[in-house]
Amino acid sequence: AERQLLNSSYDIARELFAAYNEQFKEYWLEKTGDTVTIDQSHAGSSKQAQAIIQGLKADVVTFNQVTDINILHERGQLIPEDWAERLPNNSSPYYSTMAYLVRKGNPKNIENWDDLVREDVELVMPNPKTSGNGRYTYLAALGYAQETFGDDQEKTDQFLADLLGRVKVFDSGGRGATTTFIERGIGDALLTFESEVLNIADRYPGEYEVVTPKISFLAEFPVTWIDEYVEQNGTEDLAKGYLTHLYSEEAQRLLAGFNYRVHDGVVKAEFSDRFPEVTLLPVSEIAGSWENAMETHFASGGKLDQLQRRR
Amino acid sequence: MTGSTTQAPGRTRGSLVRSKRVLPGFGLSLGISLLFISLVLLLPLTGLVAEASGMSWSQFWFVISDPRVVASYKVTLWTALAASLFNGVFGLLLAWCLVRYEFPGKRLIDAMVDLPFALPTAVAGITLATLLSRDGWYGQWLDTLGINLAYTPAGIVIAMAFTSLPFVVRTVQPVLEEMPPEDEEAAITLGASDGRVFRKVIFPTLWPALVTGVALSFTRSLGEFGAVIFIAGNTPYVSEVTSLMIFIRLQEYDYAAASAIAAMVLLVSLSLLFAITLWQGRYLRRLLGR
Amino acid sequence: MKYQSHHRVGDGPWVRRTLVLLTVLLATLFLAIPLILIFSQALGAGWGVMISNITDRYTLHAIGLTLFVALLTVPLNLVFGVALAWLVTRFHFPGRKLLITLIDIPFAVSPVVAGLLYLLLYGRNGWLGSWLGEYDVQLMFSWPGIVMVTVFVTCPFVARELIPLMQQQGSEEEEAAVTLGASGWRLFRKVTLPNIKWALIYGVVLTNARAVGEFGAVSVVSGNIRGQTNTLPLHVELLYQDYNIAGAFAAASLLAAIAVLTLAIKGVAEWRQARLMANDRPDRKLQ
Amino acid sequence: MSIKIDRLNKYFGDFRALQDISLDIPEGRLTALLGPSGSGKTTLLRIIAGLESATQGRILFGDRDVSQVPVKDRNVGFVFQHYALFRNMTVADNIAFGLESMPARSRPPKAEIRKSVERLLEMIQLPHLAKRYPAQLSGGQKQRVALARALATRPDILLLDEPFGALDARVRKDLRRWLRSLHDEFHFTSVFVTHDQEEALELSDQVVVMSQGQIEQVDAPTRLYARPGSRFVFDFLGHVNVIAGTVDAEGRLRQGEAWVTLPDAPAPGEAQLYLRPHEVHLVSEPTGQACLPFIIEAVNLIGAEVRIELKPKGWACDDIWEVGISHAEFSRWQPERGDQCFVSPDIGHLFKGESTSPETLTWRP
Amino acid sequence: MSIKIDRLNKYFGDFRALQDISLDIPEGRLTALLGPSGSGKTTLLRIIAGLESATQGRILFGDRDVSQVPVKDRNVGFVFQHYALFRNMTVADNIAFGLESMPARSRPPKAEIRKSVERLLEMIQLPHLAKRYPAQLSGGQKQRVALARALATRPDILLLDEPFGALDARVRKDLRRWLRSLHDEFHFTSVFVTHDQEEALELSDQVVVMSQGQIEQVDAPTRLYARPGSRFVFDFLGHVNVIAGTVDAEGRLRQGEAWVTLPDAPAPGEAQLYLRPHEVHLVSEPTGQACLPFIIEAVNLIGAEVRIELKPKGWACDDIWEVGISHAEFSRWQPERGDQCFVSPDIGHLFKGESTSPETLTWRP
Ligand SMILES: Nc1ncnc2c1ncn2[C@@H]1O[C@H](COP(=O)(O)OP(=O)(O)OP(=O)(O)O)[C@@H](O)[C@H]1O
Ligand SMILES: Nc1ncnc2c1ncn2[C@@H]1O[C@H](COP(=O)(O)OP(=O)(O)OP(=O)(O)O)[C@@H](O)[C@H]1O
Ligand SMILES: [Mg+2]
Ligand SMILES: [Mg+2]
Ligand SMILES: O=S(=O)([O-])[O-]
Repeated sequence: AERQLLNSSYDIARELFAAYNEQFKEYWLEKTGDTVTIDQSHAGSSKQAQAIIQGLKADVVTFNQVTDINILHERGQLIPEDWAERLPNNSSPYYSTMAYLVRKGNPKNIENWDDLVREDVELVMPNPKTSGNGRYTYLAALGYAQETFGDDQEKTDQFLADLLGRVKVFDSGGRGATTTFIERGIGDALLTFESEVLNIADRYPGEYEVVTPKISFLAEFPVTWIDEYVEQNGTEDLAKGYLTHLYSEEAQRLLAGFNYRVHDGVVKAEFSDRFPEVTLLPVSEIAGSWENAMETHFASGGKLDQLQRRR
Repeated sequence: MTGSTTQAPGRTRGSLVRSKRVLPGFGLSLGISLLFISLVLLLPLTGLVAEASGMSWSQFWFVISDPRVVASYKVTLWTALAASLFNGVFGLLLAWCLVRYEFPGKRLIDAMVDLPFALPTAVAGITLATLLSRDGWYGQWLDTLGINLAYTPAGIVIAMAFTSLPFVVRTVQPVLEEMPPEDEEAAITLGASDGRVFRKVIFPTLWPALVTGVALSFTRSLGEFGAVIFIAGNTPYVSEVTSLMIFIRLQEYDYAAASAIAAMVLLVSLSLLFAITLWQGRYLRRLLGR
Repeated sequence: MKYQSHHRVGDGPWVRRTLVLLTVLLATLFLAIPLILIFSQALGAGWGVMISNITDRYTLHAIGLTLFVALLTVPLNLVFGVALAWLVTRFHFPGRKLLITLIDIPFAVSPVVAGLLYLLLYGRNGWLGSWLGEYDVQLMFSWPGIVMVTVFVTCPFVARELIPLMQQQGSEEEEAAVTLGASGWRLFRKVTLPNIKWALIYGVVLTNARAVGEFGAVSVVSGNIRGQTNTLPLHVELLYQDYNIAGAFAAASLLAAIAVLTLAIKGVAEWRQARLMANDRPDRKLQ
Repeated sequence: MSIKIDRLNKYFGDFRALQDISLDIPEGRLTALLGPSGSGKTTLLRIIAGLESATQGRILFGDRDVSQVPVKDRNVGFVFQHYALFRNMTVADNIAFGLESMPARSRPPKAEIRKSVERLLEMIQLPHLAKRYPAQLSGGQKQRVALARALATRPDILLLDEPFGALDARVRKDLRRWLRSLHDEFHFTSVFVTHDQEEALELSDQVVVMSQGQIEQVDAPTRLYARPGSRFVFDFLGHVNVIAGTVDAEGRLRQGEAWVTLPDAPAPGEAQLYLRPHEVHLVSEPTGQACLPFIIEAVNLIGAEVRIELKPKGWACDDIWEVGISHAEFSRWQPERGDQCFVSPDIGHLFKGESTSPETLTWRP
Repeated sequence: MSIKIDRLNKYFGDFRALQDISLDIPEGRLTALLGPSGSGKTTLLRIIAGLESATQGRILFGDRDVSQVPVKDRNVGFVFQHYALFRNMTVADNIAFGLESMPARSRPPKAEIRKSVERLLEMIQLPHLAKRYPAQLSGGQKQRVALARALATRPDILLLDEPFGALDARVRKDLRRWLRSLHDEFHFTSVFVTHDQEEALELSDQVVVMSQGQIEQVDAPTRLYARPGSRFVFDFLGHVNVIAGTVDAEGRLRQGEAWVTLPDAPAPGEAQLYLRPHEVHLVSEPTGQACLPFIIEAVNLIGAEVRIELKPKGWACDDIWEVGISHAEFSRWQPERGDQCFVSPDIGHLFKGESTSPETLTWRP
């Protein structure tokens, strides 16, 4: 039979899911004999979440921010509260971390977070207010600062304020920041997902170098199906199948090929030279929880706003 | 009949009888217009009002007076002002040359003036950013002069100026075309120099149209997002525009706050336009005696 | 014996040359070069790449959707624009000025906000949207929503073109037609329409250009589903996000080409209208 | 078809443009609405046509009350000052428009329409211009076409709003004469608006003089000229010489050094005497009837008569006096600028006190 | 200051708007440029002002060749048909504009400018309107302000392009008279354009008649009227009655049943006789001098004289004939529409063959 599925995803995952969809279609055909048409919707994941709340009838979401899935429960009652428990690894089949892209030969000699606050360094990163990507970078830096300065709140704040002060361009999204860094030649380091950084390095061999700091943030890429809509669309099995298959070795290899870190042991080993071992701090260690992180740091008037206040 | 009518002149009866129109289609065109305006323009605005009015006054105030938002007002106002003033000058120059002179490429330039209307704003933004970036066609040039426009408020000004240029040209142009040569000639026969004639005779006539054009350009710039976002740099307190603040509130799922800020911008824009309509009415009444 | 008389302001050869030079320079830098850049970027990797970019399945679909949206939007706004212009230029009634001001709202509202307004109203949680939802009608995240916001954003153009012209022309010809016994439709078709034809075309052309190019408002309500609700401007962004710069500019160059075509049509329309008006006043000296 | 206007009032907002107008317009005649700018002529005409609606009052065409009848069913022809030709149609199409707008059942067949148009083109003497567009015509030609267009549907009533207002003096004269002969031939009921008294007097069978939304006088042209009913009409219909003064016990009107003996010795009091330029004559000495001393201000030799402008001497008047003498008399007398002379009245019109209607006086020569 | 125009030519593209114009305009006089529409009047005036440049030829003000002098240094005052007042300035500011535009070294001090403006406002009799804007003035008032504005800088030459063209007949007459008296007082050299022959003849000291870019005749008004130099001037200056026919051996001009005996028996051949309406008289029988039979077409009782329109009987002419008779004569005679009558000439102007200038004939009564 002909079946249809709508995957609502974050903006830069288009090629990834285009590839995965092919893989999945074959798998599903073999398994059930059904042909599947998979529609892809890509935009900033907050915008996607809003669209779903306002009635965009996506069957599954594959986001890059946990909060954007949480909101589907909070605002829309479209999924249960414990959605993260429904699939392994907090429902995130792959993850990444934050890394730096620096220009060839690393002229500013940037190795770790403390190098980024040097006077002579200019940074490019996405806006933490508008993109999860930016938020993760912020949290990664926060994690580093907490590790380094312990309980000294003032120093931590100072460090973060300095870091934000070094940013030349805050693009509204990850790809914008990349374009700014690559195409416009702005900045000494681009702070973004490791996956993105590796992609670029692959794309422009020899022109850039990748620096992964020793301490960084565990950026999970959560997925779930939208209970309300799969019910309406009659696609529950398909949606679940689509997401579960992400955990298969075959899919994990595909994901790793797109420079995402994965959980599957076999694949992990295969790609071990690409993903150096670093300390990845989850949100719970840095800010307690996502709710807490959003509230204290990113809400209007929160820590981020205070730090960015003009001095 | 006569007894009562001397009592109540015109008013009531007048409005009754006036509904008998000579030209056909009053009902139909009124119906279509009202239906359309209500459904397309006003109904959606109720959403904005409803969202914003869900907040208490102090919440509202808190949202719109957030320092970062306030900073974005300043940035937006200044850049929009600069852009619309630039357009005031450049648009006037363009309109002047298009109306007054013959030169090769005139028709081409005349046609190109509408380009910013027709081009998607995002494309405009990307294009301008590409041009002005450090290795872009203009950027590398400016770089050798030590000037950097992209990712600064100057970039915002350029994007805003680009997208709203047609407003000025297209409002000034017809007025210039309609301006009778006699006024100028009269001034010249009275011994006035060109500069003086322009200042004292031509400019006052152009002034209302120019102000309208600049105001439209200004309000359009206040709301500009697509073109600006690619070239602004978006540094907090320096190059964040209010549209971005609205966008951010949306990202935070804070519709009420987004509506509140949007309502502010809308209020400013509409009151500006309305004030100008009023002012212009008075100015023109003096000029035209209507 | 020849000399250049100089009786209008700015007729001096130096003033004229300077101003024209400045205009040409600014227009080139500010208008022409950006346009050229779009095409040059699109062609950066050669014609073949550009053509394959354009004939990509999703690009083709985006083109189709965009044209479809324009096809619905333009007639709607045409009817509205003509009705409104007729109403405010041919009749006096209380609230007339207000109506004229109201149609400027879309100019004063940022397109993103415009999209938001529609989303708030017609979305699943909006009061109209939830009501419509009960009947299983969904307007947002499908083409009707895109059409609706496009109509909103482009609705001033036709009316704004027509109102000044119709005001200037006055209603004497229509009154003459009425005294000759013409009924409404005949009067409009035979007398009014030919007189406003070119302005109408210009309005339609601008509406079309803006409808084809609208990004901000559409992006909010589209749902961004590739191959379904992705319009050409959204597609440009999408390709841009994919690092497919050449593809993005190829799609953008299509939009720019539509813009250029639009402007060409408009140029012709204006020229025709100007000729009509000039014919109209044979007493007016040709300068 | 005759027109009857019954206690018509028209307000624009609070402004009363027409005040209690009652008027009978006889069938088959040319009636002129004459008055200064803003007196409400156009408004009245448009109300008759149905292009404007009255605030109060009735309009009857013959016996039929048309107050509520829409324009297109009133069967009137209307000619606009600025022609209002359809600029996108040829001359022939313009003329055919009314016929082609008729409802299908009463509309003549195509061939017949073409014939009518040809006939009308003949009538306006422009058959060679049938294919032209209005923009390619001169003003006078345009106005003829407008007339033919209005007449095509054989209206009961023809209404013309300053039909010659936009034309050159010479063309205007030609067209006026042409309209007159057209009217003599077809005898449609016509009402035309003008603010040119010469035009009104020359062209019409009946003149309605309007002022500030009211009717001042309705009369045949010659009567109107000979017996104006009010100061306003007097002033409006050509030049008039005025002396204001006091009537003394002997029935003499006096002011300063000037006096006029009034026939039939009216009661003493304030009075003004109105004298038409051709109803007085110049004399070199005061006569027993009048002593009105003047200094010659200008002598104008042009045209059929010599026009002499006079400044009062030893008394005062608002406006200069004008007297017309024949060329023969002029040759005999050779008056020059600066000469002194006297005026002696033949016929005069006396307004006593604040009374609005004059008494006509005749002096025996 | 006198103006001398020397072999002036003006081309607009290929079109020759002025052809070899040479003309002397005397100092201190009012000169009228009279001609039909498109004859080049405005073009000539604008070239004198410097608002347009000649293609060939020179303009001298006094002895000074100003051909190369820009407008603003020519010191001319220019008055436009549509006033061209500065809408954004008050009446006082309009009048002061010229003075305030003077170069700093020659500009009078502010107080003096204010005084001048007050004086000019007195002169145009509008001191109470100093603070008004042009839009708040009537046409006549506007034109007065335009005149004051042009005169403020004490120009050597005053140029006026149809200054009264846009005004009502009555206002026009007032303003004409006022301009005349102003001119009599100040004696500036003035040139004004008009296409109204009455205005030209009444107002000016010298009339330049133009046609198709050429000068037809330059003369004082009375001479021009009495002795037109060409058919064109004849036609253009008021109505003229024409009979075209053949002169026979006895010196009789004949056409159909009509004939006129010409004094001084000219040579036989084709000829046209031009007769002014007041240079003929009506008779009930043919006289020995002429037999010109007519049918009365219309009788017009209005004004100083009775105007009678005549249609030829037994012969033909292009245009209707007009004859003016006095009211007294009319009362005696009581002619009516349709009556037959005859015309007898007093003074006539004979064009022989293709000759362009007439010979004036006088008949003994
Ligand atoms: N639509 C209108 N609204 C308000 N006032 C009007 C309107 N039409 C006419 N009036 C006023 O009514 C009065 C009479 O106007 P109307 O046009 O009838 O005058 P008119 O005698 O035709 O003058 P004119 O000779 O200038 O054409 C004027 O004072 C005019 O201002
Ligand atoms: N700028 C111009 N370009 C081309 N032709 C012109 C121009 N100005 C005037 N003409 C032509 O020159 C001729 C003379 O024009 P001009 O304005 O001097 O006539 P006029 O005697 O003032 O007529 P009117 O009484 O209509 O004002 C006309 O045929 C006119 O069309
Ligand atoms: Mg009128
Ligand atoms: Mg002229
Ligand atoms: O259309 S916008 O991109 O400016 O929102």
